Amino acid sequence: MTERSVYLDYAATTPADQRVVDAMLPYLTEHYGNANSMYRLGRDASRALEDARERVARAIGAARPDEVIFTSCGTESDNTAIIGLATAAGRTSGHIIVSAFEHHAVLEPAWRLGKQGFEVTELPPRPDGTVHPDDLAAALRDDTVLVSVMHGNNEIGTVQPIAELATLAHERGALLHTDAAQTLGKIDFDVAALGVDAASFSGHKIYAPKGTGALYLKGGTRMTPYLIGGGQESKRRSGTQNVAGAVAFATALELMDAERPAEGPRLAALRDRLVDGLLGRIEYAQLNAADAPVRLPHIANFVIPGVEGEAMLLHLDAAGIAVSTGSACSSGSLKPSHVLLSIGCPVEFAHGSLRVSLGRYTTEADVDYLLETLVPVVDRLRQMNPLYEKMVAGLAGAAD
Amino acid sequence: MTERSVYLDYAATTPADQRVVDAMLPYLTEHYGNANSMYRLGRDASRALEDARERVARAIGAARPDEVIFTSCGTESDNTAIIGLATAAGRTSGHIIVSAFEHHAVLEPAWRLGKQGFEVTELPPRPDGTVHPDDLAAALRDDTVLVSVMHGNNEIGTVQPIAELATLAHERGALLHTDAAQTLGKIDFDVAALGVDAASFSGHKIYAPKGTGALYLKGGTRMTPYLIGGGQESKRRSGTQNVAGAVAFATALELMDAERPAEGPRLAALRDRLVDGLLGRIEYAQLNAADAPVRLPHIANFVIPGVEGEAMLLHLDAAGIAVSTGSACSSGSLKPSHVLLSIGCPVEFAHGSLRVSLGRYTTEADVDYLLETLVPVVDRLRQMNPLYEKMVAGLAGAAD
Amino acid sequence: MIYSDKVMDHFGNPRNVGVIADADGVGEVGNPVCGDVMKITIKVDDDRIGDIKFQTLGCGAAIATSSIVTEMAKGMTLAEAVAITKSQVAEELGGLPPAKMHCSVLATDGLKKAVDDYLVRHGREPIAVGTIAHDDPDFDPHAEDDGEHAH
Amino acid sequence: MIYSDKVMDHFGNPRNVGVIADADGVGEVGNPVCGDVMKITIKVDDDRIGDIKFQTLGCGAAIATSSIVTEMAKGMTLAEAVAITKSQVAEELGGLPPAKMHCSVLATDGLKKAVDDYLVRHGREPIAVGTIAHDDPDFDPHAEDDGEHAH
Ligand SMILES: Cc1ncc(COP(=O)(O)O)c(C=O)c1O
Ligand SMILES: Cc1ncc(COP(=O)(O)O)c(C=O)c1O
Repeated sequence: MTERSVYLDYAATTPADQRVVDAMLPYLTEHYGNANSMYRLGRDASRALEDARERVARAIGAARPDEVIFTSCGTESDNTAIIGLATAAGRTSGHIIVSAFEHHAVLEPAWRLGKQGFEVTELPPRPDGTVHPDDLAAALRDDTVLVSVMHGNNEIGTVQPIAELATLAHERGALLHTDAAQTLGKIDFDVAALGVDAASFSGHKIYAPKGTGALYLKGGTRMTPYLIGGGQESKRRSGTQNVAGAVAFATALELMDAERPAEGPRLAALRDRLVDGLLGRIEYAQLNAADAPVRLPHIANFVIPGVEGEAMLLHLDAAGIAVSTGSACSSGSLKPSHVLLSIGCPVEFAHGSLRVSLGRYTTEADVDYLLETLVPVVDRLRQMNPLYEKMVAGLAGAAD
Repeated sequence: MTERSVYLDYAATTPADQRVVDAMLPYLTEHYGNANSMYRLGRDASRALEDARERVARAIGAARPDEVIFTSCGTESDNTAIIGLATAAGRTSGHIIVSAFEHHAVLEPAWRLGKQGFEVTELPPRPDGTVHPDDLAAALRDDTVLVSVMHGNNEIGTVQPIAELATLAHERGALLHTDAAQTLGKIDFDVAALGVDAASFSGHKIYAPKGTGALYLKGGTRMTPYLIGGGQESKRRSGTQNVAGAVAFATALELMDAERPAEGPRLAALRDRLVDGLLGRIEYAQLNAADAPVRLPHIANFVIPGVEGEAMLLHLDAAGIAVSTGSACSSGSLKPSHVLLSIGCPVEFAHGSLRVSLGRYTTEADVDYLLETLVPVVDRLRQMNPLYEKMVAGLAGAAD
Repeated sequence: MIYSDKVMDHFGNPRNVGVIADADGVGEVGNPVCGDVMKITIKVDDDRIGDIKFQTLGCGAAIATSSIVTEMAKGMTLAEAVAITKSQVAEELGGLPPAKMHCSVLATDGLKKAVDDYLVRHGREPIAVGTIAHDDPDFDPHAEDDGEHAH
Repeated sequence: MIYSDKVMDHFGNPRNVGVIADADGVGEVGNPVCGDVMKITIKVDDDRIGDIKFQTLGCGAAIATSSIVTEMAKGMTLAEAVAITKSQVAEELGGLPPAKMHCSVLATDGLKKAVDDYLVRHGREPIAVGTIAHDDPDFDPHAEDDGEHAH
């Protein structure tokens, strides 16, 4: 319908940056050795891998390079951390706390452990979209072995007070893991300042290729490895190392960090333009977790009452705009987002959520185009909604 | 020391073929969508992914595209198959058979299951380097749930009679998984002809990038997923799909298949030249598993008595030659290869093994250069061996 | 998940959208908590569906199935209209993604409700009752869902 | 696993390779089942190591540590020679990969054996006995191994 193409779903995935691709390419065809081989080609690969590890370690403030384990994605990092830390040293029971709005890559392994002898508490965030330290303090028990709270939420963009949470967990002898897939490179991220024992990262959220990721594991922390076999990554992640992927990840992270001083404020300004513009133009629209003390610069999540998310997304798509809805990428499902429900968003509104996430190539014109396009789309869908008038009456009533 | 560079370790890893890289590149920077997103960029990604899946399914003779699950490596495929099939439908006990010379990516998960309530039999291959159907028949029990026998062994290159083994397993109600990391693309591979329930593949053995892999899972076979989270790959492998990697894998496999009619015989001839040349020039050298009924065209594994493998490897490396020894890439370890021990190779000889593996860019000149270079290296190391004369006397005595 | 061209056509240009002011029968199914609601209004002429209009809050498939069901039903006898199955609806649209098959129930149920409403208003026996999935208190429209979670 | 330049130098150009025909002391440690064997022969002059030669079957580190230990020991008193520790050997080589630290024991043990052999031959008390790791029947040279498996 249109030639225009506006990508506003950077929290779902990012394009690989050309500079990242250029950095990795030589390791595909030329320096292609197996990093475990002793001969020159292998040593070259090993050096490139260890160099990438050092760069990542430095970027995240790790004490030692070997605290960084390269993985294949955020999901693998999360699975490895949750299952590997919980079952370390042969442990088969204990208490685990995960926040209720974790990504499923954390929730699913926690639930699996819950079926295998562990006890799992799902800690709800407050309506401001933040896990409150007092709530964690109340949930911690003497037998709590692991707490996992994501750093930045992928749907609503709220940032958790990880340093405080880590201190509380440590006071009770529990480890703290944080899923930092959405924060790495986007805001300051320093494992020492946060005091975490483990953190998960995903390459394709920071302009590295899909199929790359990393796990920070604090030196001395015991963890049962998840992928097992050849014993690579100092026995903590088997499988021939993806050297090109590691180089890409390190390069991408350094670019994020180098550009953040300018890029962070730029994105935050674009986001504010978006939020103001949208709330000003779309009646009854609300920003989710609007009261969050800290939020990511690039994610805004709205409820647009009277509209169903997928229908909105499809109309925007027809105009060349890529955004996400509901459970962000639960696009095949009508199940409302567990994240929105966890912060008290009513189910009927959760079906009409809109996540807009900005990135390296987003311009003011992109944001304006979204706003322009969205207004008639919402009007049209509301007109087709048999309950819209009733709903408006209710909203007006509630507002009284 | 030399400018010459001769790579003869294709079984450890391969360079990514430039044609494969060219095919995947657009999916990194241009068609970078998340395959789970509904908008155009996501649909394009999804189409590319499903197209890759279909191509792989066709190449391996799968009945349906969704029998192919993309993974991040051979290790992940193996771990997923072994643990996922053994524990399918909540099973927590049962009998598992793995051949004793499996890759550690199969052995380690089997051992882990062995500690968690399963009983594990390690089935030794015969001295010809082959798992004999009679031996499997004898090991199968009524409670055997899973048998895993690799298709082609990565160290000695012997090919197992998988079709017969699968029939035997099925007769006793067990599933059969085969690790085909070393055979896919290199010899005929057809899941229907082999009758397997699951098969593991690794991209970097077939000129696709490291960090790619796939798992064949026969339709209707229950398997507990290993990486869990967003439910991608029809809930069988979570993690945002590496679309570029899937395209690379499919492209690489098609190239292997297209070129095999010429390439297979070419490699076999080179291998025979190598075997004849080496056995003719190096006294007491032996080809491991020389009596194997079927062997891969590109792998030859020798014992060179009186020589330690790593020392040999380092001298060859100094001459620009890349080969592997012992437990192939246990380069950091003096532990002798479990594969060689499993076929009855004496420990002292196992320390002196040499694996040469040929590939797409190997020439006759490469093989000849290895032979030329190897002779003085072996002489020199034998001269430094305090026991060599005693050993020769023993070998001569044994030959009487 | 990819919709067929025909689904996208009916979603983008839905037919028969609106409300018939002096409708002979009205059917409303679903609720906003489930994420989809449909309202069908019909004019009946000689036991045939003369005019038909719909309003739907719901996903792409919900809107497309609503649209196509109004096209299919127009001109049918009441008996024919209530006999439209969800598979026929899906087929008419060139197929639906597995996770969306349940959406077609919304459209057929809405139509059935409207027909029964007309019949009851005229003191006649309802003919669809008992075949309306949404009347079952245990009905879970998403039971067949097979979707993926957030990224 | 990457060896230092000095390890590679001693591996590629080992010093003092061979056997002293009329040696005053001979030390042999290790066995082919473990993958490494070393033999040291020494000439002793006034309780100092005059000449020293070695033969080694083993990995790069085994050969390099053998070579350097002969360089270190040459000219030392017997007491000094048996006091050479495996860490000194590793240090002298600019470090060894962790998985290879055990190799330096081979070299120091071989030297100790040769010295004791000389002493015993001359009716004197052996001075290294008790400090030779290879004499311990439970000694496992690979206990510290931390290597990776096959690819
Ligand atoms: C917070 C969070 N955790 C984990 C993941 C999973 O990462 P990946 O897709 O790399 O497996 C994502 C994104 O998908 C995410 O946003
Ligand atoms: C037979 C076999 N299985 C599994 C693997 C593991 O594959 P990957 O390195 O892709 O994890 C390899 C190679 O390393 C192999 O040769």
